[in-house]
Amino acid sequence: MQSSFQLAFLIPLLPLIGFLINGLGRNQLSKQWSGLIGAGTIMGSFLVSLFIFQSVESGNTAVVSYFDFIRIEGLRIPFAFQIDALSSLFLLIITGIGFLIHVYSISYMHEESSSSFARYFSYLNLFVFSMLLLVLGSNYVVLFIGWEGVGLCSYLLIGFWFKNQVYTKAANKAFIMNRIGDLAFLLAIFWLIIKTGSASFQEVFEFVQGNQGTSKFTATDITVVSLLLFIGATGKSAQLPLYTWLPDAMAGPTPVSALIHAATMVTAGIYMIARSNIIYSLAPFTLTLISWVGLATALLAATIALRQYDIKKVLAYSTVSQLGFMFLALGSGAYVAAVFHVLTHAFFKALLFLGSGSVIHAMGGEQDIRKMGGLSGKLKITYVTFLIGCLAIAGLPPLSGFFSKDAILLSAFLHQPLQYGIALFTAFLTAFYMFRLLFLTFHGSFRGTAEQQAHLHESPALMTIPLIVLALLSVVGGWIGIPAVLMHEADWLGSFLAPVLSSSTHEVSHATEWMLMSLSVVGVLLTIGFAWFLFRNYRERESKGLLRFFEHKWYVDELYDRLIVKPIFYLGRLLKEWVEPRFIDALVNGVGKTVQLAGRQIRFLQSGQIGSYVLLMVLAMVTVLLVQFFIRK
Amino acid sequence: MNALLVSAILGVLLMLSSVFIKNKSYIHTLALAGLAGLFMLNLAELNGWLLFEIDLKGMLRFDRYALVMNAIMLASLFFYLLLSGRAMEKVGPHYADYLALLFFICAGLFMVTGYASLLILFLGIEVISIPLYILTGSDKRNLKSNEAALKYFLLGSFSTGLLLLGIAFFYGARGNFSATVSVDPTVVGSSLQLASLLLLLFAMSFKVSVAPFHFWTPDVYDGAPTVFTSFMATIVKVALFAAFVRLFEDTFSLQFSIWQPWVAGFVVLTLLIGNLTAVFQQSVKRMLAYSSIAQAGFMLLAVYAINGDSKEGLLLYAASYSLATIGIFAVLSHLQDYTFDGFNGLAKKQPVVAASLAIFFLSLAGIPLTGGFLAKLFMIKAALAYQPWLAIVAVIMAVVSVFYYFRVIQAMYFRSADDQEMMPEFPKSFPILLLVTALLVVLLGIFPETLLGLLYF
Amino acid sequence: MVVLLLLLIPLIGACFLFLYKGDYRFASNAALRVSLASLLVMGARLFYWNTPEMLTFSVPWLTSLGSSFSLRMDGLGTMLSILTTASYFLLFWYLKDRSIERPATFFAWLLLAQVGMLGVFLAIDSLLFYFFWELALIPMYFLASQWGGVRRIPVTFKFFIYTFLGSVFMLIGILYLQSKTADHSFALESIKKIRLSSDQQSWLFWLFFIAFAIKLPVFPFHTWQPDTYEESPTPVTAILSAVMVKMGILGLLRWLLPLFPIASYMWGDVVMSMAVVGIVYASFLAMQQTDLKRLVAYSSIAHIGLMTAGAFALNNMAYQGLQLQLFTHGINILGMWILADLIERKMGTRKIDSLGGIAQQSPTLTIFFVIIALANIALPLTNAFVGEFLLFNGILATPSNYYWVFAGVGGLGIIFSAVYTLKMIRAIFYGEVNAITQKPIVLESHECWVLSVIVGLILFFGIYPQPLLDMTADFSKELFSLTDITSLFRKS
Amino acid sequence: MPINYYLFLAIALFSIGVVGVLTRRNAIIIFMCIELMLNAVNLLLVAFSKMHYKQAAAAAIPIANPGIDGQLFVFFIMVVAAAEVSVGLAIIVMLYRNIHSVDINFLNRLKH
Repeated sequence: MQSSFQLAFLIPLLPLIGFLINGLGRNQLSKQWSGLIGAGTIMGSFLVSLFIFQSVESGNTAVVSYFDFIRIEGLRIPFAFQIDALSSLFLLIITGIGFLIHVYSISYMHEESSSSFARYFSYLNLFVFSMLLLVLGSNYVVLFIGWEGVGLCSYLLIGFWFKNQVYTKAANKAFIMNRIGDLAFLLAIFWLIIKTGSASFQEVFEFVQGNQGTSKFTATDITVVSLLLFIGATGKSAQLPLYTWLPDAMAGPTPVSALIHAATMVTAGIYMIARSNIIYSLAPFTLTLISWVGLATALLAATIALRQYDIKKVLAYSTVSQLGFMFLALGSGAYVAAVFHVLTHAFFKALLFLGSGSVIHAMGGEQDIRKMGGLSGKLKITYVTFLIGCLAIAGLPPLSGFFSKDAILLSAFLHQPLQYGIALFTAFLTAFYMFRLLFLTFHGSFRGTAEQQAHLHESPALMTIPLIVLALLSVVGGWIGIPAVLMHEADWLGSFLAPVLSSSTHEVSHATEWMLMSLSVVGVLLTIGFAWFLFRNYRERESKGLLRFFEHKWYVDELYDRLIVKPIFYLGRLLKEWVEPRFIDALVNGVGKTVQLAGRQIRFLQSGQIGSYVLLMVLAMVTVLLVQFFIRK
Repeated sequence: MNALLVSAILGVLLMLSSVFIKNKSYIHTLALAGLAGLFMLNLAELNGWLLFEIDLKGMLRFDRYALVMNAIMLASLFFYLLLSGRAMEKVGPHYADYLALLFFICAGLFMVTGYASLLILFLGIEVISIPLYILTGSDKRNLKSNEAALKYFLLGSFSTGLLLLGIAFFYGARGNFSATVSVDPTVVGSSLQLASLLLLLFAMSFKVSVAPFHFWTPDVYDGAPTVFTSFMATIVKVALFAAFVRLFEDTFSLQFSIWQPWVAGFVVLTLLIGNLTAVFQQSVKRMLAYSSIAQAGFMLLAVYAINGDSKEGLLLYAASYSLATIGIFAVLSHLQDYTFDGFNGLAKKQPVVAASLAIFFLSLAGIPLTGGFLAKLFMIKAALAYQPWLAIVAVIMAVVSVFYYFRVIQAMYFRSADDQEMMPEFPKSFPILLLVTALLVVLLGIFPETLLGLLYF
Repeated sequence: MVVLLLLLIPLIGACFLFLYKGDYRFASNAALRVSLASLLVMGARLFYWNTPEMLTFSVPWLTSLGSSFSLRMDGLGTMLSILTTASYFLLFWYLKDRSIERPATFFAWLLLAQVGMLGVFLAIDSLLFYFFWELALIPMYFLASQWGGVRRIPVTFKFFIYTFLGSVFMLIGILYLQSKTADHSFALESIKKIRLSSDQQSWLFWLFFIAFAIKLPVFPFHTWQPDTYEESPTPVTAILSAVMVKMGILGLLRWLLPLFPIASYMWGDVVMSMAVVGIVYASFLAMQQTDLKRLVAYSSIAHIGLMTAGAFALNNMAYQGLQLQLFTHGINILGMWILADLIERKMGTRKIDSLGGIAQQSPTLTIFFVIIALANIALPLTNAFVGEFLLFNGILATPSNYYWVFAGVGGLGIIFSAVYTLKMIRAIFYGEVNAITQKPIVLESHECWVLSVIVGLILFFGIYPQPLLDMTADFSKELFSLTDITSLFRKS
Repeated sequence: MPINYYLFLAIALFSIGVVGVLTRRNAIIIFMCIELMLNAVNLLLVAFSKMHYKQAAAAAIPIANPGIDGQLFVFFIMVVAAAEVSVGLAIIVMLYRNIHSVDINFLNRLKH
């Protein structure tokens, strides 16, 4: 085993240590120290990840096993790490972007009291720890541990400002919706364990490939498992029908939204499905379902994003929409494309969120873009980086977004032209709402209050440097996966991931490919122009008709409330008010009551009259004698 | 045999003693000494040492079982006198005479436990009943006592009539009064046999207050002076049960199939009526009367299933039930208020008394680690050998009994007394004696072998 | 020998405290020492005294009945004994220097209950088992009825009657079995030798199951439980739900399943349906509760439902998970009750609506509460996770035809538990402070220690549960060999 | 004369006694009826004793004075009955002192 792999345990361990120090010493540590520890530990694991990455790139993979987490008769689940292309890639994303966001947070959160400052960083470190566990785990159980861990941290960080019950409500919502998915995920794991007798990726996949279609692992099993896993993914990665928690999750601090709800955690679902690609490539039905769900989510979220006014909400819905794209890719069997988009999306979406954070910071907590405008003058760096981010997400060459999105669109085209059409349309929508956001925020005239205007200022270096770095990444990040049609042998990512991800290689003529690219590029440019025309200088307008429908997020939250939340509540009340006291408990008490009632009645046999006593006795005797002599004879 | 004669003599002595000895405590001590002596003599006989050599002419048969039963009764009687002997003084002026009557009754008890001829059974029952009529009515000014006495007397002699008719038929069918197994199976099936069997069944059921012949019990127990109720409800009852068992074990063993269903029916009826009626009572004394009926239902299981278990069980039952009930009545006789509220807050004022009472009631309810539990266990085990459903009815009724027994425990421990001056005053030694009795009950529940060991060694 | 010590130490302690009425400080310290002693004995058993003759004890007793005073500590017994001794020690430590009226008697009753429960866990003679079963009940009844809340008398009486009713049915079953044994003995070994027809097994099964179901309690026999938990003084509630309910599970594992495997399979679907319905039902009610203690009580019913379902999954995974869960659930729920008691004592109310914002005033308490609550909903890396993981896994692998229904419906519990737990945390700790939650809750050092120990246990066994799993491996294997349906039907 | 006649006569007497107990209200009369029951039994016993004597004589069974025990029993019954009378009358008198009546219908302080 590669020597550098011995260090693998450091990657999650360092953030854990950071968590412990910050968590336990939160009352002693000064802000500098806790910030330093928080960011430093992540830096450390980033460096280790780099080591490991380059040794993976030189072709080494390994499963590093530490101890037996569960060992019973017939089941052994080791606590082991799997180090291969996929996990090492994610390691880099998580630790790298994580580090930048930690740095950013140091300045962003500086108004907090030192103890809650430390609390913030301890949560953040804990999150990174769990996320690393998630991607490092060599079996579904360890993956699930990280899976739930990130859910917990997201819960804690969304509700970070716990005085505000709206935030804590959003936190609960996020955790519970994730739990719904987790249940499906767990059931999938159980199913696999029962069928294959193991939970580790290698053994499971070998077993599945070996016995697929046989009685040991029937087609039904494959469908069930793949479906359950997918449901699990929809919870974590905010797909239909479980996406509504993500926009609410914006209640957390903006860096958190950047790290957890854009760059890393929400992509866990994609990671998990990509991990299980061997199972999925055997489940065509599920794949189709995934592609459609992804597409639907992308479209839905995009339409909603059109009419949002909270800068973070727009980004949140765009995140949902981009995740939809990734699932579309997965569904079309283009796992590499999906992972590619995860990578690029991580760059530019983190960038956008941090940019918005910088804006909010400048506006003194204001998030409504209707109150902004014309900030480009004051916030130069933010503006430029934000613009890059927008271009990247809109998918203009040669920025990163272009390549990944193009790959997805291509795969969709090959898989199902209709999906391609919708996806393309959605891409245009993306460009539209992103530039709407850009124009409303940075162009036109300032619409906020006077003291906000006075307060406007560019954020300090600790915040702008991460922006710049991310902007660079968003520009160049796509060049690791340049399709063959543009440049030969340039698809480094595809070849790097090839051992892990089964790539569907069906050839398409260069002509078509050119056509598709140009189509999307031209479309995007036109959309941007349209947006410019519309929002160059913005005037408040009452939205009506379909737009109104979009503005209210398709009333999905209300729908869920009617269909699920309320019924559960009323059923619970019914049980509490009626079934429990009036039925079950009444039955129990009824027995006791009956006994007492019987006592009350039988008592009257004892009339106190000798005559009646004798009479009863004689009657009894006569009956017995008669029965004995004339019946029982 | 020793005990029988000596107790009669002691009775006469005590009757005379009232002439010479004026100090009641001396008489009490004398009675206690007498009892101790009787106990010793009984044990001596158990070890085969007899005071007089008399040819019993097959009228009496003091086998081990009878002697052990006697020992139990004597022990219970001893504790009875210890605990509530002095309480008798409150009943009336004729203290020595009450004690004398007790000793006469003792003689009767030994006759019914050891009879080998129905003549002795009859005499024994009468020797028990007639003094009991007197004791029941001994509180002359108290109308309840009078009423109880008359009811007891009329109904009692009525049942005596039944008993005698049964014996007469028996004589007609068998030509003798011997209570041993019938050697001649031909006569077994005859109508006379049947009639005598049933009539004796009725009469005995009446004496041990088994439903539907139980009607006298609540009224008499309620009306009689509490001290004597305690005696009637415990020692007398277990003695008569011993007689009952012997009658159906030996005399009518061949008609087993005939009487067993009837006994089963009586068991169920008794358990139901006894327990259910007790649930609703307001006076603890009357509740105990009904509970004694309920317990009789359990003891009747010993008659129902005549086998080793049931006979041992009856011994355990006799001991634990008598001791517990005697203890409870002893406390009760010191209380002014016989309702459940009379016990309120006793635990705070008299922790030892309350603890002992709690043990007694737990034993009656059949909670493990008390004699009562093992006794019930034996009975249920015996019944299970024949009829599972009978056992199930029995245990369900045992649960019902918790309803009323625990009302006292709740009153003592969980409620507080509304007025303190209602609280009873006990003599100095009383709590200790009570505790000893309670410990005996517990010991019976933990090491029953010590008692059952007497049966066979 | 160890087993005898385990029973004797608390017994002596109880008698001593009954007789010697000391003041509070004395009584609590004495009780603490006693519980520490038995905990030490338990520790010694784990590391040194683990020879067979150490772990068994048998003297003739009630020989005329065919019974004997015989105890044996197998894996399951060890697990539960550790739980009992540990819970008692932690509880008494927590109760240090707190004023209760008539403290000596209070602790004496608690210790007596400990004797009863340990006896139940260790007895291998059915009659002895029944003895201890009742012995454990009586002290609880007295504790709850004397130190309890306003409605204590009727509520606890119902609890007593209900449980007693169940146990007498079991007594009939025991007696019947004894009469069927070759050597007319109550010993578990000779009872195991009986060959029972499936009909006999069926009705014996119900005689026993009713007793255990009421004790656990399993839906729909649960109605005594919330009232009792609410009315009892919280320390007693803690013992009731941390240790006493385990008597029911033990009954299932040591008596019911091995003695009547075929009936357990035949009625498995019925029982499992009751259990999983109970999970959902209790969760629904828990969501509706406004009283902290009632909420925890219902959540505990849900957990118990899961364990019961696991017991009837009839496979090794479920057995292992269940026995692990016995310990972890005990520790977690103990923590929950201690926290509930803290909050009630310091804030003067249990109504979660009237609380709120505690997190600002007393972060330490909040951290403890959140960790223990999350352990209660079986978050990974807390001790409950592995147990529930294996339990659900086993339930999905149960030989019934409806395995997926049971797993699915039971799984809803995972979601609902999150719902009501987070609801509770949010209502109690988050939001702005109000008049009641003004003053911060300062934890005294020993309270802090107790909670830290609990949290430590939660995390340690959440990360490394293997020791506990190994402890019960043999027992589970044996149990599985006795209840393995496929082999059973091959035999008969 | 066959034994049955005595048998039926005795049973008739006994039943009359029972019916008397059932129907009458006066304590003393009830007591008399009970005495009637006892005497019916006496008659029966004597008759049986005679019968057994005859049978023994016919079968020439060598028992010392057969059937005598039945007659002895009768004497015992008489003695006991006398004792009962004394006690019973005493009780009735005591009652009469207190409530100036011997009607059992007034005796229902103790009930339920």
